[in-house]
This record gives sequence, C-alpha cells and structure tokens, in this order.
Amino acid sequence: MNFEFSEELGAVRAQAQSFLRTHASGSARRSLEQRTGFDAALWEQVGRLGWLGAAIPEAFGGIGLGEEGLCVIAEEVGRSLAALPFASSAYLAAQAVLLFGDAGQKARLLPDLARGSAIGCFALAEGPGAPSPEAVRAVLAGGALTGRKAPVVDGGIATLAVVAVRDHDEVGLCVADLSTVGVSRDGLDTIDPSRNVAALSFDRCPAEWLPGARGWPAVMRLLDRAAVLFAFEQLGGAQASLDMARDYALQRRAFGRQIGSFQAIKHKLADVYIAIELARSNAYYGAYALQSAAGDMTEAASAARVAATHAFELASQENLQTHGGMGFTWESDCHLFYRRAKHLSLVLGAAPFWRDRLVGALEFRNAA
Amino acid sequence: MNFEFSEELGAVRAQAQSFLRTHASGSARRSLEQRTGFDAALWEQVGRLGWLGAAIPEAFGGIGLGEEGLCVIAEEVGRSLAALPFASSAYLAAQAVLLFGDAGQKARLLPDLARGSAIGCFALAEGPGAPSPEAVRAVLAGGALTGRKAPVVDGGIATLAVVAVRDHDEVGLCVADLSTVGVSRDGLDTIDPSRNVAALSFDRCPAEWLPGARGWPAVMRLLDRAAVLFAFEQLGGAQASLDMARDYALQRRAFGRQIGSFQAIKHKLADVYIAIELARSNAYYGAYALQSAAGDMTEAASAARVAATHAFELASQENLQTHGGMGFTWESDCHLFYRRAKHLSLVLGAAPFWRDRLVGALEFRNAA
Amino acid sequence: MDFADTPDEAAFRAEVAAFLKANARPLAGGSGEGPVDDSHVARARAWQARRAEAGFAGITWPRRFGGRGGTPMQQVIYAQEEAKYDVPAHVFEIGLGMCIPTLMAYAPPEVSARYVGPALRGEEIWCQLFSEPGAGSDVAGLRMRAERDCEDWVVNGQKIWTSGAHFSDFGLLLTRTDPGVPKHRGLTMFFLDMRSPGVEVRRIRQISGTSNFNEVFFTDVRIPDAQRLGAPGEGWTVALTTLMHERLAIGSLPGPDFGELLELAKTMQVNGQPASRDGAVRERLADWYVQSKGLEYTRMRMLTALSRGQMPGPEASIYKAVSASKIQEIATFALDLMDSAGMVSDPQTAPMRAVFQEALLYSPAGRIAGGTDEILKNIIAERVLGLPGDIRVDREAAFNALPAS
Amino acid sequence: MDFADTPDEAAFRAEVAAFLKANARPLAGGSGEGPVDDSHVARARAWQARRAEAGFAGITWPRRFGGRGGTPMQQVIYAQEEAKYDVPAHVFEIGLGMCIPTLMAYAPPEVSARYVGPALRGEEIWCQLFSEPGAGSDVAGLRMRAERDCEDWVVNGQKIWTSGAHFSDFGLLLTRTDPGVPKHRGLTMFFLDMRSPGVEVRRIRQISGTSNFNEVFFTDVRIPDAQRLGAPGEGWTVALTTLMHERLAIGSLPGPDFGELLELAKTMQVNGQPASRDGAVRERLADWYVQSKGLEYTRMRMLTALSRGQMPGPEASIYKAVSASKIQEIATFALDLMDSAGMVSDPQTAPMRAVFQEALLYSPAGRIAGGTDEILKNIIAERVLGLPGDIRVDREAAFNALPAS
Repeated sequence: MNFEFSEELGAVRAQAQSFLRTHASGSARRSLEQRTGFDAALWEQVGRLGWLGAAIPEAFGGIGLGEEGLCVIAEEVGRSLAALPFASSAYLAAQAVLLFGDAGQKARLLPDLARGSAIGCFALAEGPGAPSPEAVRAVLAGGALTGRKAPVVDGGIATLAVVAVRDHDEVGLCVADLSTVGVSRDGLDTIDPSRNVAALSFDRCPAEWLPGARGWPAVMRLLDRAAVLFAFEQLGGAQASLDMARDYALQRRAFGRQIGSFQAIKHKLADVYIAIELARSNAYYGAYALQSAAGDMTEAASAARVAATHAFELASQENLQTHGGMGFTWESDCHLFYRRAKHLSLVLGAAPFWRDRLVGALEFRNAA
Repeated sequence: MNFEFSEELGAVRAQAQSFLRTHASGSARRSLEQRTGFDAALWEQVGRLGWLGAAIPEAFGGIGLGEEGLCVIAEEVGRSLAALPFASSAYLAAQAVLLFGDAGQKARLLPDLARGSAIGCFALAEGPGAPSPEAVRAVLAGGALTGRKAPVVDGGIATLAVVAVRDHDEVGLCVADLSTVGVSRDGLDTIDPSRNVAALSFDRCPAEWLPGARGWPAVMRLLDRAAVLFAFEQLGGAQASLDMARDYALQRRAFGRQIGSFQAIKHKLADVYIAIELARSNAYYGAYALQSAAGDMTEAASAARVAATHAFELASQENLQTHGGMGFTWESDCHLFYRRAKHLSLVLGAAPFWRDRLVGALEFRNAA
Repeated sequence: MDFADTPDEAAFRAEVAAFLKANARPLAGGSGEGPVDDSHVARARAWQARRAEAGFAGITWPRRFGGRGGTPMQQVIYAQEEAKYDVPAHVFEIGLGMCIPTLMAYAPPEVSARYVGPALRGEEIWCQLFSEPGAGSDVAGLRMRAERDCEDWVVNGQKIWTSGAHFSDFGLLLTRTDPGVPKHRGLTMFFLDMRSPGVEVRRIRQISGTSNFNEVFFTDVRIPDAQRLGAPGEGWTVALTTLMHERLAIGSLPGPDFGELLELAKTMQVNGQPASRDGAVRERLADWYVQSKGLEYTRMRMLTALSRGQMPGPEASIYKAVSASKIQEIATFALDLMDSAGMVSDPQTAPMRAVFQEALLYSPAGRIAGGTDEILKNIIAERVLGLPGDIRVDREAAFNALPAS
Repeated sequence: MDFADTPDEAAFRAEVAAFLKANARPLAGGSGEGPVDDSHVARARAWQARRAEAGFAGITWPRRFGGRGGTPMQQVIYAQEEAKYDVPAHVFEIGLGMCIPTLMAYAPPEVSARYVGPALRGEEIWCQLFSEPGAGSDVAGLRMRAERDCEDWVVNGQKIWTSGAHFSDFGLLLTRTDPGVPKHRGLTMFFLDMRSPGVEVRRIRQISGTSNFNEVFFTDVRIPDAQRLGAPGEGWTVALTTLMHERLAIGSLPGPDFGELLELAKTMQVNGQPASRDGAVRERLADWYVQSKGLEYTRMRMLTALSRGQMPGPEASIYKAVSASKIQEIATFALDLMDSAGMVSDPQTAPMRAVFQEALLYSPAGRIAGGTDEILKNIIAERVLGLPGDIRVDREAAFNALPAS
C-alpha cells in the first residue's frame, strides 16, 4: 500500500510551498486591484523553476516529473492563490499538445510552453452552458478558424490557444497562434478579477488541427485529465481557507472566549475538514489514475472534480463567515479565496456537468 | 389581515388537544405492540365527537366546521400520534364522496363516515412508484371491479374503499363496499406497524363510479385537497417532536450542564423550529386555499405538503438524535414519531412527486 | 381566514394611497433606490419632509413629539403602500427606527422636543455607533473609552459598521466609562453631533465594491454630560431598547429568488433540454419556493398578530436566518447552470443582467451584518425555544481583567 | 502511487490467504454473520481457537502473552483477507480489541498470563462496562458506586449499552470510588467475572427490533481488590487506554450505498423514465459515490501511513461522521423513490429485499452508538484542528456537588 506521493515529490512540494510563500504573497491582490489579471514577474520565475514543464518529457524541454509532479505543484499554486495562467497553460494547452499533437507540433510548441515563454489558453465555451459537442460552433476549414469563444480564461494574455472547433459534423481541437491577424480579444469582467478572462474572436485566422484530437471523446479525455489537476489546485485553496479560518478562530475573542471554542464554529470547521479530506482522497485517486492510465479515469476525474469543487466552495464561504464583519471587507483576503473558489468551479465544467458525467460512467460500467 | 384560525376553531383545537392528551396517550404504542394497527375504542369516541364529520355538511350528518375545522383537528391528531384511520376516512374517502359523489351516494355514504360507523380507505397505488394515470391498472367495467391495490393504508380495517380504476383509457374513482364477495385483504408489514396497511384484491367485485371523478385531473384534485390536511397532521407530529426534544434537552445533563446549553443541540433545534414555522405558514395558506377555493390550490397544496414532510422528518430524526442512546430504544417514544413521519411522507405521493407537481404548476402559471 | 383589512385598516390604507398617488411616482421596475450619494440624501430629506407634513412620519410616536399616535399596524400599512412607489426611504431607517425611539425613552422631554421634530421632518439624520472592530456579535465587549472631565466626557476609540455615518448629523454612541466592573455594567450611552471636533469618518469598501458602512474614529471628542442617555453604567440597558427596535426592522433580504431562477432555467440547457426540465433544478426551485412562500406567509401571520394588538418577538429572526444563506445558495447554483460563462459579471453580457453574479458577491455580508447566522440561531434557541444561554465566562469578571481579542 | 504490498506484506498476505483457504469457506453473498445466538457464539469460539492455533490471533501482541509480535499492518492485512471468508469474528472484537489490551497494560504479569491466553483462544469472552443511563457521551459522569470492604470492593449501580454482556465471561468495569473529588479523579477500573452473584443482564430492544446491547444491573457485587486495574482514582487514565483502542476500531458502517441506490433507481420510474435518468437522483448518486470513495481512499491513505510505521489518530472519526447520516439519507431517499410502496418493509415484497426499509430503522443508532455525530465533530475540531475544548463547568467541582441528570 503506497497511496501517497513519493519522497521526491514531497521535496518538490516543500520547495514549491516555500517559494510561493515568499514570492506569491499578495499576487492575487495586486492582480485584482491593478486589474492585470496576471502576475508577469512571478510567471517568469515559475517558468525558470521548470514547473510548467513538470509533466512534459525532457525531450520536449520539460523536467519529466510526470503527472503526479504536476498534481503536487498544482496544489501549492492553489494554496498560494498566485495569479498565474498556470492551469490554462500547463493543465490544458500543454497537455493537449502532448496528448494529441504530432511530432512536429510537440517539438515546436512544447519547449516554449515548458519554459513559460509561450502562454497557452483553452477556448471551449461559446456562451452559457455546459460543455457539449453541439455547443461548438466555431469552424476550422481549410486551415482557417472562424468563430467567437467566450469566456476564455487567460485569453487576454495567452500567446497561443487550443480551440475546440468543428469541421462539418466532426468536433475536435486545433491550435492557433494568437499573434496572427484575424484574432481579436475583448477583456471580460468576472467574479474573480485577479484572473484574466477574455472573449476571443477568430476571423479566418490560420490554425492547425491537433491530429489526435478529432472527435468529442478526445476533448473529453483532455477535460478528464485536466479535472484532476484542477482538483489539486482547488484542494490547495480549500486547505488554505480552512487554515486561515482556524487561525482566526483561535485568535479572535467574543464573549470572553476564543470564538473557536463555540460549537457553532467548531462543528462548522469540522464539516469543512471532512469535505477537504474526502476531496483530498478523491484527488489522490485521480492522480493515481492519471499517472497509471487506470481504466476508470472518467470516474476518478469526475469524483475528484466534484469533491474538490465542493470543498473549496464550502471552505472559502465558511472562512469568510468565520471572520464575521471583517470577512466581507475588501481589505480581508477572505474574498480572494471566495472568488477563486467559484472561478475554479466554473472554469472546466461546473459541478452539475461532472456529476452527470460520473453517473453516466457508473451506469455504463454497471451495464457492461 | 386575518391569517389565523378563528376563535371558534381555537376552541375546537383546545378541546381536541385536551381530549387527545387524555385518551390518545399510548394509542400508537399499543397499536404497534399489539399489531392491531388501529385503536378501535378511540375511533368510536372520535366518531361521537363529530370530528370525522368536521368538513361534512350537516345535511349529510356532519357538523359543518368546514375545511379549516378539519385542518385544526388534523394537526391535533398528528400531535397525538393516535392510531386512527382518520386521514383515510376523513381526508380521502369522505372528501371523495363529497366532491365527486351523486346525491344518492352522498346521502347513503356520508352519514356513516361522519359518525365513524363506516371507515373509508383510499386505494390508489399498485406497487412502487409515484401516482400517475398509467400506473392505474385496476379495471371497473360493467359495475365489476378487478385488480390489486397495494399498499392501501387502513385497507385491513376499512369498510369501504375509494378506488382508482380505469375503464379503457379513462381513469377515475369508484367506491366499493369491502364486505362484499370478491374482496380479499392481505396485511402488509410496514415501517410504522402502529398503522394498518394492506393489499386489497378485487375479483369482479361490485363497485360504482363516483360520477364527478372521471378523469385524472379529478383524482389529482382530491390529492391536492388531502395534501393540505395531511400537512396539518404532519405539522402536529413535527411540533410534538420538537417539544419532546426541547424538554429532553432541558432535563438531560452531560458534562455538568443541560445538553440544551450546547450550541450543537441549540442550533439543531433552531433549524427544526425554522422548518416547522415555514411548514406551518405554508399549511395555513393551504387551509386558506382549501376553504376559499383559491385559484392556486395546486401550488398551495404542494408547498404545504413539501414543507410539512420536511419538517416532520427532520423534527422526528433530530428528536431521536437529541435523546442519544435512549432515542433508539424500543421503550422510548422517539421511534413512534420517526416511523409515523416517514409513513405520512409516503402515504400520498412522496416529496419528489409534490416538488415536481409544484414546479409544473409554477411553469404553467408563468407561461400563461 | 382572509387577507382583508379591518374597516379601520382599510380606511387608513385608502388615506395613505391617496397621499402617495398625489405625491410620488409608482415604481417602474428595480428597487427605486440608487447609490446613496449627496443627491440621493437630498431627495430623501425632501421626501421625509413631505411625509411628515402629511402626518405619515413617526406613525406610532406620541402626538406630543409630533408623531401620529397610530398603531404598529398602521406603520406596516404605510410601509406596504410606500413600497409600491419610487421614493428614497432607507436613509432614515436607523435614525427614526432605532435612535430617536431610544432618545424619546431616555432623554428629558425638552431634549426630545429639540431633536424629534427635525429628525421627523428629515432635517437631521441620525446614525448608530455601537459595533467596534473587537466587538461585533459581542457588542457589550466594546472598548471605546469615555472619561469624565468636568461637565464633559472625553471619548477616544473606534467604531465600525456604522451605516450612514458619512451623511449623518447626529449619532447614538455607546461607550465604556468604567472598565473596572463587569462588561455589561461599565457602559454609558450618549448622543453627539457628528461634526464634533475629533470625529473622523472613513468609508469601508465591501467585496461587492459598494460601501454601505463606515469606520468612525474618535480622538478626544468632547460630549457634554447633558447628552448622556440614562445613568452612567446603565448604557447596556439603554442599548437593549435600541436593539429591540432593530430586531423589529429585520426582514427578508433582497436578492434573486426562485422566480429569477425559474426564468434563468428556461433559457439554460441541461443535456439538450431546458434546465427547468431537469430534476435537480426542479427540486431546488420547489424547495426555494417553499422557503420563500413560508417566509411570506409567516410575515402574514405576524401581521395578523400585530393587527390583533400583539407584538412580534424574536420569532422574526427566522427571516434573515433563512434568506441570507438562500441567496448565496441560489447565486451559486445559478452560476453553475451557466457553467463557465457564469464567471462573467458584466451586466451587458451575463444572463439576467448579472443579478446572480452580483448576489454571489453581496450575499456573504447578508449572513453576517445585522446578526450572523450563528447569533440568529442562538436567539431562536434561547428566546423562542427557551434553551439555556451559552456558558458565559465574561459575566462577572471586571472588563479590564478579560483577555483582549 | 500504487496499491501494492511491500514484499514483507505480500509474504504475510500469502501466508494468511493459505490459512484461510484451508480452514474457512469463502463468503457467498451477505455479511456471513447471522444473529448472535448460542450456536453463533459457539462457532465464534471454535474459529477463534483455530486462528490462535495458527498464530493469527493477537497479531500485534507481545509473544510473551501468546501474541505474534507483528505489526499493525499485518493486523490489517489479516482482517482484509478474513473479510473475504464466512467466519464469525465480531464476538471477540471488544474483548480482544479493547479489554485485553487494557489488561495487559495495567495488570501484573501473572494476572495477564492467566487471562490473555484463554481470551486469545476463544475460551473466555470479555465485554466492556463503561456507559450508564446518565453517562453516555460523558462517560466520566458515571455514578456506579464501588466501596472498599476489607479485601473486596462492593459494587452497586447500572451499566448500559454493553455489547455481548449476555454471552461474556468477564467484563472490564469502570466505577466511581470517590464521589467527593472532581469527576475524572474519583474513578477506578476493575475486571470481574460476569457470573459473580448480584450481576443481572437484560437485553435492550432497539427500534430495528434487534438487541445488540444490554443493561447490566449490579447489586452488592463483590470484586476482589486484586482485580483492580490501576490505582484507586486512576480509572479515567485506564479508561483512556481502552477508548483509544476503540477509536482505532471505528470503520464505516455497513448499509446500502450508491450502488444499491443505482440498482433501485434503474427499476423505479420518474415521470415515465427510469429514475436513474432523473437529475435529482443522479445528483445524489454522484455525491454519495464521491463520499463513499472518499472514505475508501482515506482508509488507503491511513493504511499507507500505517505501512510506513505511523499510527492513525483521531482523523479516523470522519468515517462514522460521514457514513452514519449518509445511510439514513440514502434510506429516506430510496423510500421516496418507491413512493407509497416505500412503507412496506416485508423483504418478500419490498424492492431489494427491504434493505432500505431496514436501514431506515437501524441508521439512527449509527448516528449515536460509539460516539454521536456531535461528539465526533467535537473530536475533529479539538483533536485534529486544535480548536479549544468546550467550556467545562464540571472539571473542578466535586462530583457529588454537580447537579444530577
């Protein structure tokens, strides 16, 4: 029984945690208040540390820590609230190229993504609604991409986009350079202004298929894998929220006692702890499935995603509530976690989508 | 603004409460332990008090208190846990005859139902599943009823049944004398053995249509009206459960204090109180709609039913939980409320059925 | 049962309706209340003057102070009717709802006579200064020091969560005058001119971006002893009068409800059909309908009691206890229905002009301001159900012997 | 990450598997445990003897007492493998899991030598007598009096919730020997022969109809002082040893789970289609799957820690905190899916042999026995998160000065 990250990855975690504690502190607040949606200086450092290439083989400029390595770093990024296009670039764009690109695309695109000189984003949604092939209306025909994608997280700062498109009845993924003519970007106001979100319009813009990603199942395969990585990022945020709430409950006094001595607070935080432990365990199984290519990837990913979404939303809400009046002031960090929790829960299919996907997989397995 | 029962009905309530406190105490436990499913002596007294005819006009042997009068008595019956076929006979069978019977049927059937010398039951279900016209397979053709109905609450002790039947494509209600040939009854074990439940089999048994009750909408009209009355019975049970929990929380000590001084218990019982108040207010509106023939009877009934089901289930569960170890012993009365809460929540369409019905009515109103 | 007025109530309602029809514009969508800027305050003052002139201000107050000497039910009827019109009313809620009633209860008649009229006519606005950074749910734990100096008191410290402090003329101020006795016994109540030297008001920015509250800093502010309300050390008793009036003002909170969610659900898709057909969506719609209607009908039951001459009590706590977290849950669920587009908060782009995104950000404050979820449940448990109070370790010790937070 | 054994673990597992294959029948559906009657107890004794003979009883106990001197991980591996076989194991859980370890920790070696062997070989069964009618969650509030009389102690009072008392040979008994000191300091632990004169055992009937527990009445029961464990007044410390072993034994509770609900949902109809297609049903299936898998994987994380030589702590409280109310919720929801037929509890008639109806009736006990929901959350808050204990008013006062419940 070895259901824990390796000692090597424990060291990676410790290094990431310590680096982010020093360098990412205040990153989300600066990004929020200055409306940059992005901490460019931190991004450069993160690129130099190799994190963006954690799951990219060394042959393509990565450091080859594997998917479990990326999970560990994702959790720390989530804990720190760093305002980075980390998920868009490392969990989605780079993974898409790695999974579905041909040799030329990998060699051309991955090294820049690994070092951070390229920033990837993932353009799937075209307005409200859960991911579905019918909702993909952008067209790639004859090497020209036309359509409007919104919202695209980090769409305003990315250099390349992996885009869900259709060619007649077939849906798949293509990759487009965002510096070419025909691309226009409009920033979108969102519930978490510490993160960049944009609408991307493509007007006969040059783009190329990722050859392995033709058909909706390939898109879903990418989503499943990314869901595990998002779950770790959410888990880190949830744990940080609980830690913050517990520290405040120990420090703050009312009625002559620490507020953490009231059962209303104690049981609230116990509920949060339980949600986080269930999420952590599901995320661990997701990491195992990701690394080992287990047969139940969809169940593993869906369960990790559903549990992590619940944990971070609950933890950030109740952290704010535990802080009382200070919790809803702009100056407190409570809202940074609260905003990020909802942002991350929406970014890749919300909880209802993943619950439905999970039960679908269980029905299929049960019937098979 | 006069959203409260009249003083006259306040007096009816006080009388009912005091009578039941004296005469119904232990009724449910005796019925449970002796497996009679029914307190025959109490039934006779209740008949003499006129309660069964509360909503029956004086012309048909009732006392003409109106629907609001029956609501008030229903709440007290619920509070007392009395083991009576009160709901089956007064909310369902008598109401069906009153609403849908012809003059001859009313004159023949209602006086006995009003004085309790007849006991009515309502036979709708034919196995698992929510009420629906498709689920009605029993046939009434040429005055002969054939089919099997289960579960039928009070089916083992009733003298007449109002039965949902079909004649080709048309579904409706008929009335059958249960003492005739062709009727067989099998007792069913249930989660609340203090109440009688049976399967009724009809084999070419004589029965007659209730002429006003042809078509599924008539059946649903009966259900809507009965739902309000059930809501009051559930409300009474919920309030009794909360009172019992509060009294125990004041009396029982642990760690040197009344357990009611722990926030875990205080907030639990506050949640129960809130559920009950929301249920009470929805039930009141149901009573108003019932009496005034308001246009939104379906919304009123569904909301009253959903709220009351939630309140009694929660109150009885948390009453048991508040009692700790004693709560799950046979000797404690906690389980009598817990069983009855689930029995009442299932007897006339469970909560999912009523939620769906409520939203359907809202959509219709919203679209109209 | 019915929802009809008594003949007296009906006559009063007709009188109110005639006044409003002649003096205000009916609401045309929206709350009718814009941001609370200077021009809003000026409009509010003008409207209050008009109300007072017509005899609809201070409806329940004694005639000798310029009130109408009416019933609480008349107050409710006026509010019901006024809510149909586009008038700026909230600016005076705290002053007229809480501060002036406290003044009338504790000030000498000649002092009340000086202040009640101007407040009633909208000439002077009042705010309430109780909470402090270290004293929120536990108001009696406040630290603001008032020390006697000849005929004045000298006040130093900080208040917080003071609604309307930046446009108020006077304030009701709770201070600690004796830290050497147990916490509830060392408090004293004053009122003061908010333009007194040493008073500094700063707006608090909330996460929703708005600023409904202020911090107020006191540096050597001098208050004449004549502006004391109640005896020194009796401030907690005086404050309870104020807080009792606060509780009566608690209602359900504004925000999106099942109706808005139903509207959204008809336009969103789940598995290729309208979300309103999805079982999980329908379950929530039903439960939120039941909650909302339950609160609405509970209010009618309380109004019935009021109409019969009874006073509503702590039961009113259930409004906020239910609706605050409901709004947060509805907002969260609605964003999930939109999926990734739910993050977009631009009213031009987001479904239904971003009501759900806005609610996500303002709803957390609803679970805290005016009594946290936890405090409301304690009130219900203790004051409605009669369960024991929490064990108190701070009742008997001298305030300055308690550990600071 | 992987779920593989270490080489040592794999070798031990193979050894266990070989023993079981040779000596027991594989499980063929059901839990394999019938009602605990005399014949069941006899079979359990026989199986325990066989295990002991093969060296698989007392796996973690010292060799000098007849144990194997193995690791906690070996204990877990044995339990995992044994769970695949139809063997009667539960009868010995309390005795071998809690009572004998306490005895080994506190009794003189010669006393342990007398009792450990027979317990290990299934010749003597032990039960634990701590809880009382007035001392459930608050075990230290027990009142059972033990008074010194020459070389004996004379015990009077009542215990309750004593699993297996009716077939036990010995019991571990916590008593109050000094009511004049604070509650935790006046307790003393003994063990006794359950056939001692004056001991009377009565079964408790639960609402589910079964009787898993007993009341035990003590009337002038004499216990030799030689059967005292620990010093007089030190009983609470001894009891903590026992209770620590109890916590390690807590697992998730048996009962219907998402799998059973999925099976049911495929056969029930909602709006003319299988209930498993309904959004509200799917939402619950998903959430319960996530909870169950979360607990299962949490156990794997704890086993990993155990395998690396760490001991699991109070975190294990989350199993019962989650699964007890989950079973009640699943049962309630499943009955609603059946609608009125959900009330029928006859296994011949009810869907899936009435597993859900049965669960409705036994699940409330799961939220109470072995630690209430509320106590488990207190444990998590205090012992995992490090939040302060509840305010205690009973710590320092003499026990007999506390109000009785």
